[in-house]
Amino acid sequence: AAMPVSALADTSDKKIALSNNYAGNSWRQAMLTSWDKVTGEAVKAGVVAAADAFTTAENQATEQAAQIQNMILQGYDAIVLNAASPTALNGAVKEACDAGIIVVSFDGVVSEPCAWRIAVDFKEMGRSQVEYLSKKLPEGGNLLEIRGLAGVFVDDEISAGIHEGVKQFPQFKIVGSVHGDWAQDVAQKAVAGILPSLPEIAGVVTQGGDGYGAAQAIAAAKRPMPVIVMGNREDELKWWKEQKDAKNYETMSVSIAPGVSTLAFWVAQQILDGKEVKKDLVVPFLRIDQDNLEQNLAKTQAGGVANVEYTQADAIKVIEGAK
Amino acid sequence: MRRTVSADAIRLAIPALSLAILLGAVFWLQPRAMSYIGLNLLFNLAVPIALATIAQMLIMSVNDLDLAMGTFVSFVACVTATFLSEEPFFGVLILAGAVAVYAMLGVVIHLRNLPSIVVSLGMSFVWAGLAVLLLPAPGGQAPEWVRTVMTMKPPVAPMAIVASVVIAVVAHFIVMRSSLGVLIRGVGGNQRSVERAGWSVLAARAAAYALAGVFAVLAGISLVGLTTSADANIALRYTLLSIAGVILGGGEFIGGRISPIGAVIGALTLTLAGSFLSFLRISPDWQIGAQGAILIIVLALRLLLNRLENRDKRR
Amino acid sequence: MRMVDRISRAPWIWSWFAAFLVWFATIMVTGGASTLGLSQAALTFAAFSIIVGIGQMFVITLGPGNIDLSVPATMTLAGTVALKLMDVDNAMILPGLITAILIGIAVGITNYALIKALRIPPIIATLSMSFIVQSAAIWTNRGLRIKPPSFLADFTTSTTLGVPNVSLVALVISVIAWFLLEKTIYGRWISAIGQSTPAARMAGIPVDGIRFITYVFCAVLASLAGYLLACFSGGAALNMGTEYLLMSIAVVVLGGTAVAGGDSNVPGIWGASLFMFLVVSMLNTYGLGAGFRLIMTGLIIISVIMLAGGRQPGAR
Amino acid sequence: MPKAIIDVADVKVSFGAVKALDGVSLAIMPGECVGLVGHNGAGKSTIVSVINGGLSPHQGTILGEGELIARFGINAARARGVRCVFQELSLCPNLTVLENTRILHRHLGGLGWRKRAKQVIERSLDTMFPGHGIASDRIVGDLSIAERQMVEIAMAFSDGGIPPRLIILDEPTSSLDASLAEQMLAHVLRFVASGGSVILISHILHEIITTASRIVVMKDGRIVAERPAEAWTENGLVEAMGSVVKGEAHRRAIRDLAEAPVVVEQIGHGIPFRAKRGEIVGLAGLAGHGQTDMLMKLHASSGADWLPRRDPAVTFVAGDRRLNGVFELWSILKNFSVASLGDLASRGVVNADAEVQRAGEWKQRIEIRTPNMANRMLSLSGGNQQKVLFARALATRAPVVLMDDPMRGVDVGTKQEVYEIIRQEAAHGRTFVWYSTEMEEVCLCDRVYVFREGAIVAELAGDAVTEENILASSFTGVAA
Ligand SMILES: Nc1ncnc2c1ncn2[C@@H]1O[C@H](COP(=O)(O)OP(=O)(O)OP(=O)(O)O)[C@@H](O)[C@H]1O
Ligand SMILES: Nc1ncnc2c1ncn2[C@@H]1O[C@H](COP(=O)(O)OP(=O)(O)OP(=O)(O)O)[C@@H](O)[C@H]1O
Ligand SMILES: [Mg+2]
Ligand SMILES: [Mg+2]
Repeated sequence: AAMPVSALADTSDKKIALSNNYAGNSWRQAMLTSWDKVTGEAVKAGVVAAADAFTTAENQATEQAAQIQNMILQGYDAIVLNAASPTALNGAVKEACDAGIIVVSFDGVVSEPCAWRIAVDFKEMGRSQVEYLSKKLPEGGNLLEIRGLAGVFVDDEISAGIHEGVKQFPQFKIVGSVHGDWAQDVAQKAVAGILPSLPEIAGVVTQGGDGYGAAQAIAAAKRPMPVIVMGNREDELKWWKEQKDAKNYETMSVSIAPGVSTLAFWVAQQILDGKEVKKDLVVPFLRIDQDNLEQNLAKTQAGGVANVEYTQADAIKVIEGAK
Repeated sequence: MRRTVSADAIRLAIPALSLAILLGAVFWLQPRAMSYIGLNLLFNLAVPIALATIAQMLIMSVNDLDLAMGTFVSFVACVTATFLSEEPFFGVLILAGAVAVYAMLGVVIHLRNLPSIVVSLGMSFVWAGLAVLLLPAPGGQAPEWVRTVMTMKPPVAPMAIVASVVIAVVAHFIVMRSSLGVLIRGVGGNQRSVERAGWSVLAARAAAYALAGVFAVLAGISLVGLTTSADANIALRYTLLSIAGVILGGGEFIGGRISPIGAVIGALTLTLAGSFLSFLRISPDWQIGAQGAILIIVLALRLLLNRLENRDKRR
Repeated sequence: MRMVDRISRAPWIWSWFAAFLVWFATIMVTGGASTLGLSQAALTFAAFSIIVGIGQMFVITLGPGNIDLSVPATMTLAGTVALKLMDVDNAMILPGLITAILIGIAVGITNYALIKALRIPPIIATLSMSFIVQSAAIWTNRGLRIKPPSFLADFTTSTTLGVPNVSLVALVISVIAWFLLEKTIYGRWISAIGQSTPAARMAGIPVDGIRFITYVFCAVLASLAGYLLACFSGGAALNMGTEYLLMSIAVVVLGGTAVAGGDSNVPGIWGASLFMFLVVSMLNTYGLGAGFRLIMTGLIIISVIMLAGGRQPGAR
Repeated sequence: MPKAIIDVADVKVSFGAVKALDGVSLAIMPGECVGLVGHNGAGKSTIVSVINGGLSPHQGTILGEGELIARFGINAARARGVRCVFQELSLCPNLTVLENTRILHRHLGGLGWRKRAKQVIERSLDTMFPGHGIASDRIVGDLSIAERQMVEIAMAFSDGGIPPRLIILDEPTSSLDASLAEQMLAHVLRFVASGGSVILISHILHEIITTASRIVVMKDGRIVAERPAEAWTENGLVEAMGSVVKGEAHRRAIRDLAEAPVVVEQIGHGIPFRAKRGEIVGLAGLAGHGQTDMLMKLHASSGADWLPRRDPAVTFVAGDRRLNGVFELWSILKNFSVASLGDLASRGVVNADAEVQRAGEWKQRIEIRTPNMANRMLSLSGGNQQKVLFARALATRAPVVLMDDPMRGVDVGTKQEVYEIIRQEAAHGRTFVWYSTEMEEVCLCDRVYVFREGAIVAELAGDAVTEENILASSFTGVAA
């Protein structure tokens, strides 16, 4: 990788930790793999001294708070954080900041002002789904909404965005809403349960990781296939490709790229390097459309998630862009 | 007078020993932990767990089990971060009501002779639902006074240690020294003999449940004091942690054999085990598994305890 | 009249009654148009709870304190490893199945080893074990979703004469379980152990052997359910077992099996599994939010146990 | 004339069809010790429960100091100074001695109760059992049976606010050795002399005669005789109780088993245990001195915990049937067949017809009184439950039968039948190891081991098996 030599001297003795709260799905696994790959090279190249990843046993804010406190003790210079809760870690994050540690949160960001945030506009992600559908189905129709895990921030945000979209495009009506917990099988079960009592569905708005489950349930019920917005998982893309080839099925797919962990890594490195960085950065979500489906599918690991990994240069671009 | 080491002392010695060994290992791996701030960081999240463990221990002392502990603490956390900080009066009222519900569960379980496992399983859904209604998305704000208490910096020892000691002493006093505690443990040990002495077992069980409710409420409040805000899923794992804590501390599922000091030590041990693992830098794949392994190892020490105790008895 | 009396005292009747009520309330929303679709969906998804529930029931029958919390992790490990091994190849279906079952056997053996040799209470032993198994699943599979072989995918998602195939599998397993419990020595023995372990020992029952077999049986059923579920939902996921932890316990208890042990009930598991699926569907259909849905579920569980339970003295 | 502390008149209590008390009237005067004797199940414990308020009679009145007490219950009784030492242990094993004292004395509460409880119990222990060596902060579960019984008795006599006035002792000496029993009885006499009252229940008749001032004999829920103690002899009591005259009639002929092979053996400290083929070996001694442990050990050493055995080596008849005998949720049929399922099944599948048939045969043979073997086990009376357990064991093919005081609650007629069955089976080569608390049964054995403090201290055979010899060795540990 091409790296500006100036950075080498400044951060080569710095240690960065990744605090992750969940490893139980393909997205998180891709995130960890990307981290491993990119930071491994960076450590080898001497950009930073260490970049260790930590995962808690259970998806719980309390456990992650303890993990962050341990990182403080371990003397890391920066903590890159995918948070279980936007607020419940604030106590621990504040302690880290007070200890002089740089905290960069991404994906699941934290609201503590001392931390940096690399956020995805989840609301916009929800709204854009309805916008896409309004172009695809100008006359509108009934929508089925699949939500994530109740009581979690991301779920609430995307759902709010979707409802905003429906307000903007009143030709759509949400006739059913189920919680799929971002899991294929849970979504499949929930959709199968509500489907029999729903009228004809024109579109399914989702949160990622649940599109294929919905498609399975709808196919099993022998219903006409609505436009299901996908979430960048390989199985979703593959299914879409099959449908596209067979029946010219059209849809779009949107999600946050797991490789954003590597962007957060580089941002942390830049901050350690002394760069002036704004507290709030935004990364675009990764969107796949009808025309670039094949291209993205080819790049995606079987059973994985469509991904983008970032370089130091990308990070600098994002930082500069925010100024 | 032939008095050897009492069974109670041995019961307490093993948990204390395993905590000491673990602490030694942590200090060795991470000398920085050996400081005022270090100890606080290691242990402050153990405070709510210790309180929840005491609550679970009270339920276990009357031969019952509470599978709703985690969701209840989450619910309390949500109440604390919303009502208690905005409308303290209503907040206190809701929490008092929650404690009353706990007492009532004790009454219902006793009167209808229901299995506590199932009733609490049902209640876990109810508390979770209420928590989601209160906080559909994470948020809320810890009341200022709670935050102040939890981040206090007392002289000599950090807050986490002071709080753990206070919890252990208070719980020891209530459960092991007070008349009520004796009565509750008596119900666990031999319900009939308590009845025959003219006590109301119903009242004793209700009291045990209510006390458990109080400790669980304190767990929720102190948790929010540390995290500053709450969410509906914040303490789900407290259910199993609290059971494991009681067992680690030398308690037993039936027979009213419990130890509050042991339970607090158990909670500290569990928390420390997590830190120990993260200092070991195990590969992320196996970090979860290592938690299981360490639980097994510490519990296997109990086998040793039982052997010692039996030898002592047979003597 | 006596017939009615006897049926109303059968412990499984409450779960069937509740399932029927909820089913009826749900189809009424569409004026009955959704009857077939809902019934098929219910049978399909209940099948998985039934399979894991039966395993859990055998363990719970062993008496107070016996429970297997490693069910979800076992499902996940069996599903992920089997699908990875089969790698979309129809010829590998049998080896995949055998691997899944071997995983179940290994988990069951380790569970009981912890319980017996280290005297760890089952609830903690199986919990610790589940962490280790979950780690193994992460390590082997790294979260990749590999598709099932096409034959299995078709088999698990299609119906025979309108009845979902997975529910037929569950039916076969239920019949076997019922036969084991009602007709064989093994069934008598686990019931005896559950009622009083000391008495069972003194009656010459090989208590340890039977408990061991039962834990293995439960883990094998969990791994089988994991295998089927992974094929059904188009790939194994690391979190696919999660919801079967509480589910497996809830269906057993709601189905009328005594928590205090010794008394198990196969038909009740069917009623309870259908009920657990249908209640979520009903509340979804009526558009209730997650909060109310959870509260209702909890209250319904407590009501059922109040109606059906409280008969046995000394039940815990 | 002083008024009676408690006066129950015409009390009736029945449990289902069993008339436990059928019109009993009993008045306890201050300063007297009433001895209460009667056969098993005569209703002694039941009248005790009525007097201490634990059981409200279905009919009859209860007077205290001559006044009718309308709502008599545990607390009313305790307020009058009525205390009870129960037949079975009723302390909380997980609590210390002084915490148990706290439970017993409701009025001991308030700050510093520990100190007061300690004083109360230690004063009482010191007076009754000087040199007892029981620290009041020890956990009851860690005490030996004798120590527990001492604690329980001392607790009953202790004064924790309400002075004791009437103390009921239900078989208090069953686990005490002779000197402790003497200490206790001496204290009873002192207590009575100082104006207190005692009801003493015991099966050891000389205790009753020497300690009581008045003796009441119960039989089948009624009082059948009542006289001052001086007017009774042991034989007179036995006759009044209606027990069958025991004697050589039941004695089995002495057989020569020297040639028979040894089938079970257990070597511990003390005399080694051996039983030969076809032998009936008795385990005697005071209750709780290791007889049941020995049976458990014998069972465990030849039991199969992991793999089912085709041919069971031993089988077991429980005495404590609630703990290790009965399967409560099951029918009589299933309870009967559980130990012999191997013989009733082919390839693991139970043959229902064979099971029903076998059960029918045993129902006839041992006269289990039930209309239908499919009824629940708990619908049987205790004695009939015990018969089912007998049938369960005898129906197996095991060559050795271990019996843990199995005749508890079995009526006299059935006992004789069971004795006969045992004799027959022994003649056919079965070995019986029989722990019994009833002397009559011990005397039926070919050979008897006497236990004391967990070890065998004496072995008696043939004519040496007599009540005096057994009693002598169980207290002194020397073979006669
Ligand atoms: N709770 C009960 N339920 C049913 N029957 C009972 C109950 N309690 C006592 N009985 C019956 O009442 C009768 C009297 O019992 P009780 O315990 O008073 O006898 P006892 O004279 O104390 O005998 P022992 O000498 O064996 O102690 C017995 O037939 C017994 O089975
Ligand atoms: N039907 C029953 N329900 C509950 N407890 C019972 C029942 N029958 C007996 N018991 C309990 O068992 C104890 C001992 O009973 P016991 O052996 O004296 O039976 P029993 O009535 O004397 O038998 P039998 O009438 O055959 O002589 C009783 O004190 C009582 O507590
Ligand atoms: Mg009695
Ligand atoms: Mg009797």
